[in-house]
Amino acid sequence: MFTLESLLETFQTGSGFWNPIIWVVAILVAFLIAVILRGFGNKEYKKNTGQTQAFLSGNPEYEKEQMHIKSSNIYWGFTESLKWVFDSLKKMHTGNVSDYALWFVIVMAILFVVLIVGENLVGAI
Amino acid sequence: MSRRDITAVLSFSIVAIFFIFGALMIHPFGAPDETGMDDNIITNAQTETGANNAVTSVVFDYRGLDTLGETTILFTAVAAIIMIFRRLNK
Amino acid sequence: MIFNIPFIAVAALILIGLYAVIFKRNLIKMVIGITLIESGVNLFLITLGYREGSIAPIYTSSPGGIMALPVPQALTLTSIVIGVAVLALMLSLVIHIYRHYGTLDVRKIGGPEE
Amino acid sequence: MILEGIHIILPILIVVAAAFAVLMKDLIAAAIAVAAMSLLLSLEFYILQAPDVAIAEAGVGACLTTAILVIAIKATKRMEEDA
Amino acid sequence: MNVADLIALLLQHSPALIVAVPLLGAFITPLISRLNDKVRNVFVILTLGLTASLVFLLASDVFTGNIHTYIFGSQDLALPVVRILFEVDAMSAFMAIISVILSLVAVIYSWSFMKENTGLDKYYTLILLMTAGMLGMELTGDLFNFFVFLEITSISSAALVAFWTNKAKSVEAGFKYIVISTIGALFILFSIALFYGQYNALNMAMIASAIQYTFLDKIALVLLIAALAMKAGVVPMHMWLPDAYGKAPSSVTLILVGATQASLYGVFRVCFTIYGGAINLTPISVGWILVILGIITMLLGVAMAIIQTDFKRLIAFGAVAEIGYILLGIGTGLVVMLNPEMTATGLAAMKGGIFHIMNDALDVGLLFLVAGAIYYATKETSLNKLGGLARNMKYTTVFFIIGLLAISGMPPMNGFASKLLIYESTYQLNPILSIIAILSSIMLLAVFVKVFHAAFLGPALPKFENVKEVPKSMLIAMGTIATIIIIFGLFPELIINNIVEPAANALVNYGDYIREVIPSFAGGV
Amino acid sequence: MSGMSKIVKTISGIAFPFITIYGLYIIAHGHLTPGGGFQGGAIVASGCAMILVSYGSIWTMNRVREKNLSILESLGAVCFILLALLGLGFGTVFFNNFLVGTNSLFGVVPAVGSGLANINTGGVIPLMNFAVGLKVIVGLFGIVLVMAYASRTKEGKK
Repeated sequence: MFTLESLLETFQTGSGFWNPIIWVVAILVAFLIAVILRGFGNKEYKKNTGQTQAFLSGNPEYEKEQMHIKSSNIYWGFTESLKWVFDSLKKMHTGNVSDYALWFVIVMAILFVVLIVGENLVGAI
Repeated sequence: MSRRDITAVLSFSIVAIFFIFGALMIHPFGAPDETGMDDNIITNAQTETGANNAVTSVVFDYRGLDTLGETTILFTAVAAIIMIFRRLNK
Repeated sequence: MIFNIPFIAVAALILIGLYAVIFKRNLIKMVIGITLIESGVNLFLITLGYREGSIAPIYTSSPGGIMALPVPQALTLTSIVIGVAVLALMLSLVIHIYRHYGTLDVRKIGGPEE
Repeated sequence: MILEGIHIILPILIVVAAAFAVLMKDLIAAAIAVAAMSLLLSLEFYILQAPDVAIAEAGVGACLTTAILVIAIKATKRMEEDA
Repeated sequence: MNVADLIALLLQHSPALIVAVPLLGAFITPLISRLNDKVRNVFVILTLGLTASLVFLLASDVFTGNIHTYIFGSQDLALPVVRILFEVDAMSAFMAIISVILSLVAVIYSWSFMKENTGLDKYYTLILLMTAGMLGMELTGDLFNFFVFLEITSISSAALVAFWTNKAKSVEAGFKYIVISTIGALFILFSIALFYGQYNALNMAMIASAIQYTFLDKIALVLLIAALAMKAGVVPMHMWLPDAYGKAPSSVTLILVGATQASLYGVFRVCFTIYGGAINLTPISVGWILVILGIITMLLGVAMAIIQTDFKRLIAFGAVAEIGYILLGIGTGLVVMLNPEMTATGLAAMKGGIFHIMNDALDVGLLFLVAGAIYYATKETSLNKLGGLARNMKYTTVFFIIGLLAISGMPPMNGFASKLLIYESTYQLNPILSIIAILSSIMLLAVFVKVFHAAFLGPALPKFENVKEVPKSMLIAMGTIATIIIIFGLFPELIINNIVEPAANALVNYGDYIREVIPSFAGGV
Repeated sequence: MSGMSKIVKTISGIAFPFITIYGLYIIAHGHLTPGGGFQGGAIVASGCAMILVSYGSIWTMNRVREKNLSILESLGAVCFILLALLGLGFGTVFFNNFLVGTNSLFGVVPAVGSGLANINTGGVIPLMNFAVGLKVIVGLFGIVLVMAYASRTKEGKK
C-alpha cells in the first residue's frame, strides 16, 4: 500500500498527468535564476543612505496611514464597472432571517416544479 | 404588495399545493401499507427485552442510540443556555 | 373514509408554521411558527403509526388484538424533547437580541453587512 | 362512528388553535394558544393510541413550552408591533 | 489477550466507540473543569486524540474495501432491520477523518485563543458534543439517527456561534443559524416520515432497496436536497453562512466547516445511495441540478467575496465558492454515472469532488485560523484598517501564503490536484462548465491576493507597532494544517489512490452498501 | 420574577409532593404502563417549574444553584452511557440489554402475550429509565430556572 515508489509516482488524470515534484524542481530552478539576477544588482545597494528612502518626484513623503492602499481601493475599476451586478448581489443579502427562510421555500418550489411537473412534461413528450 | 411578497406568495402556494396533494396521495388514514418492522417488534418485544410496554422497549432497547442522542440534545441545550447567560467578565 | 383529514391537518400545520416564519416580523412569532411546524411533523409521525381499530402497543392490561405501530411513537418522543431544547435555545437568543437591539422586529435587527 | 367524528373534529380544532397562535397580536395570548394546541394535540395522540406520547406532549408541550415562552415574553415585549 | 486480539476487538467496536468516547468526554468535562483549567484542556485534547486514533484505526480497515456494520444492542442482523445500525464505508470514513482532524486542531488552537474568556467549560463541552454529532452523522446507517445527530450538531454549533454574547452581531448570527438549521432539520424529519409511511423502514439500505420513486418519494427527494443543501450553504440558501462563519470565534468556525461538510455528505448519501436505484427512472437527472447549483454557488461566492471588507466574512464567501466546486465535481459524476461511455470521466470527476472536500476543509480552515490569529494580535477584522502585518507576524504570513495558494488552486498545492481533476472531467461533459470553474478560480486568487496585500503588505502602520506573533498553541495548530496541505500537494497520487478512490467507488457502487445489509438485493452498478 | 401571594405558595407547596410522586411512579413503571423516563421527568420538571413560578426565581436559585444542577445532569448522562457501555463489557455490543433472562435484578422475561404487570422485568430498561428520568428532570428544570433567573430584570437597550 505504502512504498517509497508510490510517493514519486506520476498522477494520471485521465487525459494528462501532474507531477508536483517536477514542478517544485522547476520552481527551484527559476528561484535560483532570480537569486543570481538579484546578486548582480545587490552589490550597489547600500543601507542607511538615500537609496532606501521613498522618492516621490521630489515631493515630501506622505504619512504611513495615507500611503497604505486600503482593501476597498483594490480592484476599484473592476467593481465600479460591474456596479449593477454587485449592487443587485448586495441587495440579495438583506440580513433578514425571514428572507433566508423564503429563499429555502423558493428553492423548494423550483425543485418541485422541475422534478415533478417538468418530469411529467418530459415523460409526456 | 412588494416584489418580495409576490414571490413569497407564489412560491409558498406552489409548496402548499404539493403538500396538500401529498397528503391526499398517501395511504388512507388508519391503514398503513407495510408494517413488517413494527409487527416484528410487537411480536418479539416481550421475549427480547422483557418489557410489556413495546414503546419503551423501542425507546431504550431497539433504538437506544436515538435515546442517547436525545439526552445528549437536552444536555447540549442546558449547556448552551448556561453558556449564553454566563457572566462575561471574570 | 374520512378523506385523510388528519394528513391534511398535518400539511395545514406545517404551512401555517412556514407562513409565520416567512411573513411575521416578530421574532417570538417566528419561534412559535417553528414550534407549529414541529407539532405538525409529530402529528404526522403518530398518524402514520395508527391502525384502524387498534390498541396501544402495551401488553399490560390489554385485551389483545391488533396494536398501533410502536416505532413512530418512540420517534415522536425523541422529536418532542428535541423540540423543547431547540425552543429554549432560540428564546434565550431572542432575549439577548432584545437586550442588544431593544426591538423584536426582524427588519430592524441586523440589516445588510457593511 | 363517534370515533370517526372525533378524528375529524380534533384535527380541525388543532389547526384553528394554530391559526390563532399565529394571528394573535398579544404574544401572551399566542403562547396560550400554543398551549391549547399542545393540549388538543396530546388528546389527539391519546385517541390515536399513543398514550406515551400523549403524556410527554402534555407535560412538555402544554406546560414547559408555555412556561419558557412566557418567561421570554416577559423578558422582552408583550405586544407585537404593527407593520 | 495479546495486542492483536485487542486491536481486533477495538476495530470491531470502533464505530460505537467513535461516538461514545466524545460523548462520555462531554458528559465528564463539566465535572473535571471544577478541578483546574489546564487539566480540563488536556482532558479534552486526550479525548479527541483517542477518538482520532479510533477513527484512523477504523479507516485503515475500511479503505481496503470492507464495509463495517455495527448493530446496536444485538449481535446478529435480523431482517427486517429493527435496530439502529452504523454502516461505515470508505466515504463515511473519509468524512470522519476530516471532522476529527478539524476538531483536534480547533481544540489545540483554542488553548491560547480562548484563554481570556469565561464559560470555557461549557465551550469545551459543546465542542466535544459537536464533534460527536458530526461523527454520528457520517457513520450512521439509519435515517432517523442521522436527524438526531444533525440536531446535536446544529444546536451546539449555534450556541458556539453566539459565544461572544456581548457582541450583538454574534448573537444575531447564532439566532439565524439555529432558525435556519431547525427549519431544515424539521423538513428532513418530515421526509424521513414520508419514507417510513411508505416502506416501514428507517434504515438507509432498506429504504434504498425498496424505493420505487413514487410521488411521495419525489417530494421527499426535494425536501432532503433543499434542506441539506441549505445546511451545507449552497447558493441561494447560503446567507446564514457568512454571518455564522464571520461572527463565530475562529476555532469554532473551523469546526463549522466540518459541520457544513457533514451536511454535504448527507446530500451525496441521499442522491447516490438512497435514490441510487431510482436515478435511472428519472428523465431529468438530479445530477444536473447539483451541477447547476454548483455553478451558481461558485460564481456568487466569488463575486461576493470581491466586495467584502471584513476578513472573516470574505473567507466565508470563499468557502461558499469552494462548496460549488465540490458540487460541480460530484454532480458531474452523478450525471454520467449511468452512461457507460463516460464512466472514466465520471470517476475522475467524483475523485476530484471528493478530494476537494478534504482540500476545502484544510484550506478554508487554515485561512480562518490565520484570520483568528490576526484578530487575536490586533483585535481588528476590518481589512480597511489592517496593514503591514507581515513585519511583525512572520509565521502567520507564511501560513497565509500557503492557504492563499492552496485555496486558489495554484500548483503545487493540494487545491490544484483536485481542481485539475474537476476541470478535465467537466470539460468532457460540457466545456462551458470547466471554463466557468477556471474563471472563478482565477477570481478567487485575485480576491485573496487583495487580502494579502491589504493585511500583510504595505508600510508599517504606527498603530500596529506593538503587535507580536501569536502564542505557540495557535502556531502549532496552523502549522499542522499547513503541513498536511503541503504533503497532500506534493504527493496527490498517494492520497488519491489510497483514500479518495475508495471513497468515490463507495459512492458509485451503492449496491455494495445495500447488499451489506440486505444480501438479496440485486441492483447496483 | 418575584414570588406570588401566600395562597399560591401554600397551594403549590401542597401540590408539589403529589406531582413529584406521580412523576416518579411514571418513571418507575415505564416498562409496564404508558410512561418512562422522559414523560415522568417532564412531569416532575413541570412541578418544579410551578414552585419556581410561585416562589420566584431568586428564592429558587438561592436553594438550588445551577452548578449543582449541572453536576446532577452530568451524572445522569454518565449513568446512561455507562449502562450502554456495560452492554459492551458484560454482553457483546454497545446498548446490549445484558440483564434480560438472568432472573436477577429486573431480569425476568414475561410470557409471550401476557398482560401480567411484573415490575421485575425489562432488563436494563428500568435502570435506563431512572438515569434518563434524573437527566430530564434536572435538564428541563435547569433550562427554565436559568432562563427565568437570567431574565428576572427587564433590561432595555444597552
